[in-house]
Formats: sequence, C-alpha cells, structure tokens
Amino acid sequence: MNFDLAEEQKMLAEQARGLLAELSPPDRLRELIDGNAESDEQLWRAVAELGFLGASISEEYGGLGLGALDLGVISEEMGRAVAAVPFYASIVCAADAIQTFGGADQKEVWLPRLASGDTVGTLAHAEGRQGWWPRGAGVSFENGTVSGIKTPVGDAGLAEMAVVYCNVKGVPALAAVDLTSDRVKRRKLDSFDQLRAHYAIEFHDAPASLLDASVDDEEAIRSLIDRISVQTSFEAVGGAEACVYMARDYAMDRQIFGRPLASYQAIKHKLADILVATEFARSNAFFAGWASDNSPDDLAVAASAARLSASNAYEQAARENLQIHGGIGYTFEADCHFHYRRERTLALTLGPRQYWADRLVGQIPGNQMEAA
Amino acid sequence: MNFDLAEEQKMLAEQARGLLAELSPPDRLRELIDGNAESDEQLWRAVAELGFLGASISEEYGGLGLGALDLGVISEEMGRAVAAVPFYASIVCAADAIQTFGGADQKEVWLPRLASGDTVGTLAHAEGRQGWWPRGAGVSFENGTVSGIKTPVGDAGLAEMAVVYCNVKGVPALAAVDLTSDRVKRRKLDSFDQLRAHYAIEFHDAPASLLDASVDDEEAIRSLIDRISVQTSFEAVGGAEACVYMARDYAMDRQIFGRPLASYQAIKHKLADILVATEFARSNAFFAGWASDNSPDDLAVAASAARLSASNAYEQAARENLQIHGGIGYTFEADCHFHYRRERTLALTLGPRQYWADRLVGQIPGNQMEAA
Amino acid sequence: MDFNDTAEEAEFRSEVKAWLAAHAPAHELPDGAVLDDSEEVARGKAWQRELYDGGYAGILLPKSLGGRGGTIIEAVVFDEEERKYNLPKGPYIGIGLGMALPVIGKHGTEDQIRKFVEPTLKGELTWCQLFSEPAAGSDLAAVRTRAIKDGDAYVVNGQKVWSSWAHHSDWGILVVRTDPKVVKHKGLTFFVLDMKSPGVDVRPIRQISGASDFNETFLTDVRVPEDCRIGAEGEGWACCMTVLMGERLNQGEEGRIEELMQYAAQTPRDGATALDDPAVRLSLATAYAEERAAKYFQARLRTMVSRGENPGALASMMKLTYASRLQKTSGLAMEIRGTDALAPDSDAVATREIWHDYIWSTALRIAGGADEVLRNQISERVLGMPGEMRADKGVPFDQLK
Amino acid sequence: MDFNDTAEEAEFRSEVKAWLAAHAPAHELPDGAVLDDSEEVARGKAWQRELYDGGYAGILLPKSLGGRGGTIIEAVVFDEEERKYNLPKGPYIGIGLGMALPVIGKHGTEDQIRKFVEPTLKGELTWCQLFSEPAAGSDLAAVRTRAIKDGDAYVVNGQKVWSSWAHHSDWGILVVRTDPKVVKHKGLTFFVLDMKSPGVDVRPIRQISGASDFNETFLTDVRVPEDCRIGAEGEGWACCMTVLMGERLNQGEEGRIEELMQYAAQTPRDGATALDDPAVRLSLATAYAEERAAKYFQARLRTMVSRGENPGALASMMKLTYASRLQKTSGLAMEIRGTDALAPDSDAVATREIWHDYIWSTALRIAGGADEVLRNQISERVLGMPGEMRADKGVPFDQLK
Repeated sequence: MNFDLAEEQKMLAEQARGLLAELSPPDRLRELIDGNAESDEQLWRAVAELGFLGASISEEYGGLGLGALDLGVISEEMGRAVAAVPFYASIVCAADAIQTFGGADQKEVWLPRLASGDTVGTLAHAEGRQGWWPRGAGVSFENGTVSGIKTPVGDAGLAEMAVVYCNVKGVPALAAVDLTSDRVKRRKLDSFDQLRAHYAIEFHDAPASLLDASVDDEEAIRSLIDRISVQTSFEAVGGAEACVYMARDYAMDRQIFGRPLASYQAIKHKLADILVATEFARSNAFFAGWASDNSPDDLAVAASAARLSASNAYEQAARENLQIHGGIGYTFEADCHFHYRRERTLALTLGPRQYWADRLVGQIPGNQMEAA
Repeated sequence: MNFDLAEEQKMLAEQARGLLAELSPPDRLRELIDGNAESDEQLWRAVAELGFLGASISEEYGGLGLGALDLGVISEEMGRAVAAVPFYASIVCAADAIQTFGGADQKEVWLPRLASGDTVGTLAHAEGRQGWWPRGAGVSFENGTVSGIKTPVGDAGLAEMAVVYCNVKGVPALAAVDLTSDRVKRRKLDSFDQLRAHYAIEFHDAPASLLDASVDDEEAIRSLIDRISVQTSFEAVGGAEACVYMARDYAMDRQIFGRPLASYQAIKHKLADILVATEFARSNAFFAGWASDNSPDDLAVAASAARLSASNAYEQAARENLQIHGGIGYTFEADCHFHYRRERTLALTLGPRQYWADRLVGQIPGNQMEAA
Repeated sequence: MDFNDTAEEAEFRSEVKAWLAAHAPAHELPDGAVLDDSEEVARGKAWQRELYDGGYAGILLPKSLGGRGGTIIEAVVFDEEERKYNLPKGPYIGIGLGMALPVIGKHGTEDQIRKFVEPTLKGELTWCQLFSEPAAGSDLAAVRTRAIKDGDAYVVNGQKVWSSWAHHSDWGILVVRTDPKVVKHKGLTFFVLDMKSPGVDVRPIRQISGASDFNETFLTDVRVPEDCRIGAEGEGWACCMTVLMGERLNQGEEGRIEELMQYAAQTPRDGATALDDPAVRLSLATAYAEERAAKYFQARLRTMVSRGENPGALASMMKLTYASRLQKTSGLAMEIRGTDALAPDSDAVATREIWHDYIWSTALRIAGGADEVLRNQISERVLGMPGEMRADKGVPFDQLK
Repeated sequence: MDFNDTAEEAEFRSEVKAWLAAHAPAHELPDGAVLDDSEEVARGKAWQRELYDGGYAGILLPKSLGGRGGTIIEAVVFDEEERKYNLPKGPYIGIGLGMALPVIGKHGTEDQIRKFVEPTLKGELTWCQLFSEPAAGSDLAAVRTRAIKDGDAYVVNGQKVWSSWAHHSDWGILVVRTDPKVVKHKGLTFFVLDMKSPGVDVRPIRQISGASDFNETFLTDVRVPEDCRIGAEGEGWACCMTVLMGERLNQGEEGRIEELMQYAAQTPRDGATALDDPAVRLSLATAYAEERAAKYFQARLRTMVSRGENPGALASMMKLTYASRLQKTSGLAMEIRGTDALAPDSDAVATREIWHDYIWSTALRIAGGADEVLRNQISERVLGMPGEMRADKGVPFDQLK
C-alpha cells in the first residue's frame, strides 16, 4: 500500500505548475478575455511540447503511455490556473474516447494529431434543455452521416473534430466527425465562463465514422464518462486549492479593526472547512485515478464519490474566496472571478450531482434489496 | 395590516410561560423521567384550569372559542418547556379533528371532556414502516368497527380515545374510537423521546364512529394536517428559541482561554444564524396561524413553509445548543437533551420534509405548467 | 394580527392606485429596454418630479422637511403599488432620499436643509455616496481620506470606492478624517461635496459582471467650503450611523423562487420536468419557505417601526439571508437546467437573469455590511454577546499599524 | 500509488490471518451480548494477553519497550483483520496502550518503564485518564486540581471528569497544577495514580444516552508518591502533548453509510423504497463520498507516518468530519424511516443503533477536541493563520479571572 503520488508524478505536477504559473498568470487571463480569445495558443504549444497532451495516449500513437493518475496530475494544475486551453475537450474527452472505442484506423488518424496538439478535438454530448446526456440522443447516425444539433459544446470553435454522442437506430453510440466539413455549422453562444467558449453545432448529414466498440454498449460509455469525470474532479481540486490559498493570502495581508482579517475565527473556520473539503476531495480523486487504470470494478463508485466531493469543495471555495476578498473580489482586476465562473462550468458540464448520486447508490452491493 | 400578536395574545403567552416555568422546570422533567411517568398530571390540571385546553374549542362545547394563533401561542410555550403533557395529542390533534369533522353528537360526547382535560385523546395515523400517513390506510372501518394496527401513537397510554385514520372500503376517513374497549390492545414501545411515550395500538373489531365529514375528502384531511402542522411549527419555534438562549447564557458564563466562550466568533456566528432561522420560522408560523383561521386558500403553502423553516431552525438549535455546552451538555444533569430528543419527535411525527416540500411546490400557481 | 389592510390602509391604497394609474404609465420603461445612463437618469428625475407633484416624494420624510410625514405602512403600500409598474428608479435618486436627506435633516443647518432638501425631493439633485475606501470597507472608521482646514474651506485628498453612479451625480455625501490624533471613530467629519468641484476624478470600476455601475473617486486637493460640512468636526461617525440606520429597513426584496420553480418546470427531465424531481422540490421549497419568512419578518419589523420602536440589528437579518439565498438558489437553478445554463441556445433571457443573480449575489454578500459583520451585529446587539477583541481600541489613528 | 498490498504486506497479512484464525475465535463475544462491566474487562484483559503472547501487543511500540516495533501499515493491516472478529476491545486497554505507554516511554524513568510497560502490554494493568475538569475542557491547561509537595509525596485535591471506565481501572494518568504562580501551561505536572489510593472517589456520570461509561473522579487529600511523577515538575503540558498527538491517528472509523442505505432500502415508500427517492439518494451518496474520502485521506496520512513525517493537525480533519457526519446522517436516517424511528415496532435493533449514533455523535463532536478547537488547529497549523487573541497570555494562573 502506498497512498501517495510517485516521485515522477510529483515532478510532473511541479513542472506543470511551474509552466502554468509562468505562461498563464491572471493578467494573461485578463488579456485573453479582453482579446476575445478562445484559447491561449502560446500556452497550448508549450503544453504540447512538454508532452502533456499525449500523457495518456499510448506510445504507438505518439503519446507517453502514462495513466489516468498522471493525466489527473496535469488536470489538477489546469484547474489551479484556470488555463485557457482545450485540454479537457481535446485530451481528456476526445482522445480518451477514441482510444477506448476507436478502431486502429481511427486511432491512426486522430490520436497522433491530438497528442501533438495540431488538431483539437471535443466531445459533443449535450442537447440543450434535453440535458447533458439525453437518453436516446436526438442526433442520429445513418448511412455514414450524423444529423441533429448538439449544444452547448465546449471549445468547439477551436476543434476540428468532435466525438459525437448519437443514436444508431435508437441504440447509443459515439461517432467521430470532422467539424471542418461544410455539412457542419457552428454558432458561437454567449458563455458564462469567459475562458471557455461554447458553441451550438448543427450537423446536416455530416460525414461521420462510428467508434464501433461504443455501439449499444451503454455501460462502456458510462465508464468513459466516469473516467472523464475523474479528470474533472482533479481539475476542481486544483481550482479549490487555488481559492483556499488565494483567500488565505489576502486575509493575512488585509487589516481590519486593527488586526489581520486572517485572525478572525469566521475566516479561519471557513477556510479550515474548505481546506478539509478540498483535501478529502483530493483523496477521493487519488483513489478514482488509481481505479481508472487498476480496478475497473471500483471505478463507477470511485468516480461518483470523487465527483461529488470535488464539486462540493470547489463550489464552496470559489464562493467564499470571493467573499473573503470583499469588495475588491468583485472587481475584474482581482482573480476570484475566473474560479467563480469556471467552477460552474465544471459543476454543470458532466451531469448534475443527482446523476452521480444515483450512479453511486445504484452500484453499491446490497442496494438492490427488496423492500421489507 | 398588523403583523404582531394582539395584546391579549401576548398576555396569554406570558401567562403560559410563567406557569410552565414554575411547574415544569428542567428538574421536574428529570423527576418525571426517573419516575417513568408518561405525563405531568399536576401540570395538566393546572393547564386545564387556566382554560388552555379549550382555547380553540368552541364555547358551546366548553372551550374559549379562540383561534389557531392563540393555540399557537400556547404551543410555542409548550415547546419552549418541553412540557410533558398530552397537549399536542389531545388538543391540537384529536379535538381539532373532531371539531372539524365530527357530527353534533360526537362533538357533544368528546369536546367538553377534552376541553376540561378529564379525557385525553390522540390521533392514530402512522402504521410502522408503511409511513406516517400511508396512502390507503391499512386499518379498515367496517360495520361500525375498526381493525388493524397503528404504530407508533404518541401519548396513547394516557388517551382514552383516539381519532383513527382508516379506510372505508378503500376511501380515506377518520373515526373516533374508545380506547378503553377490550377490543383495543395497547403495547408500550421504547420511545426516543423520554418525555413522550409511544404505543402500538391493535384494533380487533373495535367499536368506532366515523367522523362523517372526513369520509373520502382527502383534501379536507390534508387541511387538518396543515392546521396541526402549524401548531408543531409554533412548538418547534418555542423549542428553538429556548435552545438559543440556553446556549447564549451558558456561553456568557463559561470562560475559555481567559475570556467568555460567548466572545468567540465561532459561537457568536453560530447563534446569530440560529436566531435568524428561529425568527424567520416564527414569522412563517405567524402567517400560517393567521391563515389557519382567515385565509384557507393560503393555508397549504403557509403551513408547509412554516413547517420547513421551523424544522430547520429547531434541528440546528437543538444540535448546536448541546455542542456549545461542551461536555456538560452530554450529561443528564444539563438541560440540552430534552430538546435534542424532542426535536426529533417534532421533525418526524407529522411527515418528512419531503412531504411538505412536495405539498408546497404543488400548491404554487404556475407549477402545473407543461415542460417546454 | 391581521394581514389584510385596515380600512384606512385600504383607502390609502385605492387613492395610490388611482394616482398611479393616472400618472405612472407615461413614465414606464418598455420591457427589456436598455437605456443609456444619461437617458435613465433623466427619466428617473422626471418620475421623481411627478412623485413630488403628487405628494408622494419622501413618504417617510417629516412634513417639516417637505416630505409626506407618512407611516411606514403607507410607504409599504405605496411601494407595493408602485412596483406594479416598470418605472425608472435608481440609486441616483434613492441615495438622495434614503441617505443624504436623513443626515442633512438631522445634522444639517437650516441653510443646508433649505438648499438641498426640496431640490432633491423634486428630483433636481442626484446624489452618490463617498464612504468606502480601498482599506476601509467593513471597517468604515478606518477611512484615510484627509481633510485639512484652510481658511474657509477644507482641502481634501484621498480615494473613495464603490460609489454608485458617481459619474451622474450632482452631489456626494462624503466622510473624511479631519483629526488623525484621536481614536479612529472620533476623527471623522461629514461633508456634502459638489461633484463638479475641481480635483474630483470619477473613474469606473470594471466589475466581474462586466458592468461598471460603481466608481472609484479620486480626490486631489479638492476644496470643500466650510458650509458644506454637515454637523461639527468629529461628528462624522454619528452622521454615518444616521445614514446606515436608514439603509436597511427599506430594502425591498423581490421574490425569486417562484420564477426558479418555473424555470425548473421548463426543464425537461426523464419524460417529465426537473420540478418533478423530489430533490429539486426539496431545495426550492426550502428556499421558498425562507423567502416567505423574510417577507413576514420584514412585515413584523415594519409593525415595530410604525409603533416608534427601533428594530436595530434585527434589520440585518433580512440582508444576511437574502444575499446568501440569492447565491445559493441561482447557483442551484443553473444546476437544475444543466449544461444548457452554461451557454443557452434557447430561453436565454431567463438564464441570463440567473447568471446576473449568481454574480450580483457576491456583491450583495459584501456591500452594506458583509455577512460576517452582520452576524457580529446580530450576536452582539440582539443576543447581547461580547464584542470582538479589538487591537485598535483606544489607539489614536496615526499610531495604528 | 498502489491501493493493493505489497508483497511484504501481503505476507504479513496472511501471517496475521492465520494467527487470528487460530486464536481469535475463542475470545469472540457472542452477537448482541451485553456483558456486565467486570466480565467485559476480564475478557478484554485475556485477549490482550493473547495478543502479547502472539507478539501483537503494541505493534507500533518500539521493541525497546517490549512492543513489536512495527510499521503503521502493519498496524493498519492487523487492525483490518482483527476487526473481522467480534473481540473485546475497550478503553480500559486502549488508554493504557495508546496514551499511558507512549508518555511513560518518552518522559518516564527506567524504573517506571519497567514497572508499567510490560504488565500493561500483557493486559494485567488497566488505565484511565484524568485530564479534563469541569472548567478545563477545550482549554485543558486551565486545570485547577492542585498537587502540593509534602515530603516524598504530593498531596492532590480536585475533581476530574470524563474518565472512561475509571471504576475498572488499576491506574490513571493524571495532570495537575503544581505551580499557580506561573502562566497556566507552565505550572502543570504529570503523574500516574494508583486508583486504589485513599481519597480517590469515582462516581459515574449519568449521560444523556442513559449509560454511565464516564466518571467523575474526586481527589481528596490523595497522597501520590514522588516516584509516580512522570517527568519533571512543570513538564506536564509536554506530557499531555505526547498523549494527545498519539490519540488522533489511530482512530479507525467504521463505515456507516452503506448500512444507512440498506436501512433506507428497507423502508417502503410509495410502492418502492425510500432509497428510490432521489433526495434520499443525493444525501446518502454525498455522505458516502465523504466517508470514502476520509478513508483514503487516512491512508494518505498513514503513508506520511510510515515515512517518518508528522501529519500534525491534518489528523484533526478526520475527527472533525466524522463526528459531524455521524450526527447528520443518523439524524437523516431517522427522518428517512419516519415516525417508526421514534418508537420502532419492528427492526428495532437497527433503529436503536441509529439512536445510539445520533446521541453519541454529540459527545464525539466535543471529546478529544471540539469542532471549533479542531478548526482553529487546522487554520493555524496547516494554513498558518494567526492564533486567537488570548486574554490569558503571559498571565500567571492565580491572577486569571
């Protein structure tokens, strides 16, 4: 038993954190927002060069062949920095879906390009008010094409390809679609998160290639969602921790009624509780990251638990960080708002708490008992 | 508009509070528990003599003919003192049910006896694990008798009569049953609340008299539950307020690290939040008490809101009062535990939060809209 | 207790209804209209003038000051009826009536009263407040902006923040330090400031919402004539208290939860709607119960006021719960709607309102008494618990760290 | 990271399994048995003796003290396996091993170590702790029990509370004030006390649960020989810290939430069960997520310890969350079951366990560091935030109010 990251993983975390601190400080984020940018291209290139994009892509397709925990380490740093790159969409979602369900030819086409960062991918699952993963997707696959609307899709302005959740004669499936086709129309939406653009994508008989292993295997698709969710848990943990220390530092500096704001029990206890929530969420993420690769039977429960605790931690952290900053926190010049908005993105993108609660409860042995 | 109690109601509250403080101090409660008593008979007689039992019973049946708000004022004081008398069972429940649904003869038989305190009544609704108000009651009325089991029934050891929720050929109804009949068996249960005994009652073709106006009028029965629930909200508000001031007083006295416990922000803010919850719950109870008599259309929403806010306030108050007392709060000699147990009784007796949430949401106009 | 109007109240209400029916429609804003700031101020002034002419400007203000000298219940009735129209009401009017006039009325001279009260009631003068500073928020008495007497004027230097609509205000109410040698509360003095004075530089603050409703105001060698001082030197803290006391009780809250229930009802889920989900119902019903409680609690406070009692820190309870509830429920509403609430492709107006609430709630939890400050007030003033241990007690301002 | 056993751990586990299979069954308590206290203590002592003979008494205690000198992972493995049997383990054994021996081992003399360590490991000596007092709970350094040197003994007078099983203990660990003229932490001294000494009067405390597991201990002119002093005069606070440090990390938690899910699944509701209600699922899943997080968090701390790192106040996080979660979820379970949980007519065993948890959680939120104290520790020691302003700092004990 060893419940800690390996030395190489700690080094990876340090490297990622250092890079992001250097290339993606808060002022850079403000610059990107002001420039209406959808991505920090310089950062994306740097991240690609260090091999982060290929971390969990197998070596034969140009990746490093590392595991979910290594990817989690990077996701956590992305969350800490609220990094404006399509790491989640392209690597965590699209690359993993292709690696899991794609045939050799599909992997050959897409994985090296995703690993190098030359192509950006995304995962198109939500269908407006019908929900984030509507039972019996409204987008249909027929005769090698897909039709219908996906909205909202994150980072879809940058993406050249999408893995699309669709139905094939009523059974669920995933398909790879080239977004540069003229049978695909993208409409940019007004996005709550100023650092992650969202689009509605209309597919009009757009050429698509089914990821065969996904067809009609709903549980396998759910497992993919579990794996993705583990990464968002790491991302949320990174964000939450950033908020805790940002708030702590501010409170140590700020004097109020003749003493540091940090000396007030209301502030101390608030931050203690959020720190506990964050450390606990990290512990669940660790296990879920380990289970992603090592214990498939545990994954559904582990991913659900990680998701629930990470969502709770980041929600509290993002809100109370701003509160502790007081008036200054409400200004664009302060750094609280990046997290305040990103937290909602993470909380909403991959299903509500209720989905994860249901999934967790349904997987615990003994919960299928009959009523007495 | 006048959103305050009338002078007479304030005097009633003072009178009730004075009486309870004198006759039912905490030491008296300990004495009752040690004596395994199910009721404080001396207090019951005193309460009857002051006319409190008949407060909302009409004058022609020996009561004072006051309203729900007056009864609420008394309920609040009962809650503050955790009074060990069957006021809730006999007056709030049984008398109100008979007054609402009984015929002239039934009123004639029971109301004067209930108003004088000579007879104790109760309301038998729960059926074990089937729930507090099981759809299609398991107890059936047929040929002038009822059969089946009700459990748990509060204060059923003292009661000589019960209003029993039953079904008549499948439709819901209430029936008055003489518990002294030899067709009725009562089994005392182990009760979480040491100051309110609970029983299982078995009816074996026990003679019963239907409260005709209740038969098959489920919404009218629900309204009765609303009215009763308003009284438990007052009771919970009284209990919550008692906890707040008990905790405040203790914290003012107790020195810790050289200063009063009450000077720590963790304690101050905790009590501030609970006080707010209590005052807010009282405000809802005021409106619901007023609506009980004056605005039937508002009652369902008002009672639900009062119930939800009072339950939340008392739950927090009972828990944190004990916490603020520290170790001493965990002893039988301290007074926290009376509330810690009674709070659960109030929270559980009349349906879970979910029932009240559903009732509230279902009554708001516009919530019957179709999905877009 | 009676939640219905008394005969008198009913009469007043029908009088108000009739007056509004005759005068309000002409001033209504078209639905969803976004006016530019000057246009909005102009319209707000016009409506205030209408109110003045109708005898409804400053309902609570004593007759001696040109107000109506009405009861709080009348103010409430008027407010309830006025809200039925979509009228231009903004801080540029509200700060004058709710903050500037009470303090001028109580601490000002006859001349000052004559100069400011009537024009403000008529909507001719607009006001902003210049209280908070970068290092003086919750701890308002820590203001550093200095005023030094120079002949018949004071020379003021410093920086104020969180002044709403300062760029469209004629006058500001200003609190500054005139004596740094005494403990911090005692060295403060209150002024009214002509916003067109040389040295007054108003800059918008860019907020996280994207808007800039608030300003920073830089004061550089601004000369404020002595006759603009309200009250004596050192009376500034007492003036602030007068202002802040008035602030709390009049904050009307809008009910939000019914709208959120409808938002949930318009969110399909598993063949039904999100409002059919018991967990959603439990959360929204609990919030709705609290919202209603706040309404009836406010009614109780108004009854106290109408009897001449001072609700004091009780009024803090309203604001404390409102701000948190707004944050919690708007966040919840986004989750109920789900991904679509991140970037709506339909029903975008409702979703954007929820975004607005989720962002604005953060400001509300801070402005006009942060959550933590309000909890202190409630525990100290209502429950009588001890005040915080203060490191600044009895220490002259210029010797504080 | 590896949540599986290493080869070495697997070997140790199989050795432990085999040993337990051979020795534990004879010591198991029958299911649901309620033993009287003396019987329980006797059985607990016998099992401890068995552990000693098997080489498993004091796995973490250094070999020099007669322990196994094992790793924390070995202790965890042993604990996991031992829990599979229903064995008599009580505070009368746990306090000796977990609190008395570490402090005697670190601060005691050779003679004291010889006298106490082996008999305690063998289960021959049972221990209680005499720390808290009516006015010294969270503020332990405020103890008033006085010891005055008189020849070769100390005369002790005072009152201790919250000693568990004091009535069945041979010895107690005791902290008292020997010097009231210095600041409060500095005047404390640590002793071991023979519980049969004249003047020791143990009285049960009646708890709100109805049980009396805890005692008050009145000490009246009790003569404690000088050779029972542990460490020097004034070293009492350091001894207490040694004791309290050891206390946190070994608190194993039992998972409760799966049982509560089953309790919900055994509660019929609307033709299905309460566990089919989304709101119930959301609450229980959230609690379950936290419970699992605590388990993995504890595993991380154990990894730290196994590397010689000190997790310090991080360990407080476990206890803080466990106690609150126990209260919240047991209260929730009662609500899920509904009225039947007030006075069960069936399934009474499960319901009474939930009552027990709901009551016991109140003690847990206080004992061994109240919630508020733990939050202080976490914010100060982990986040480095400033300590509380203290009115007692630097003030001699006898001059405190």
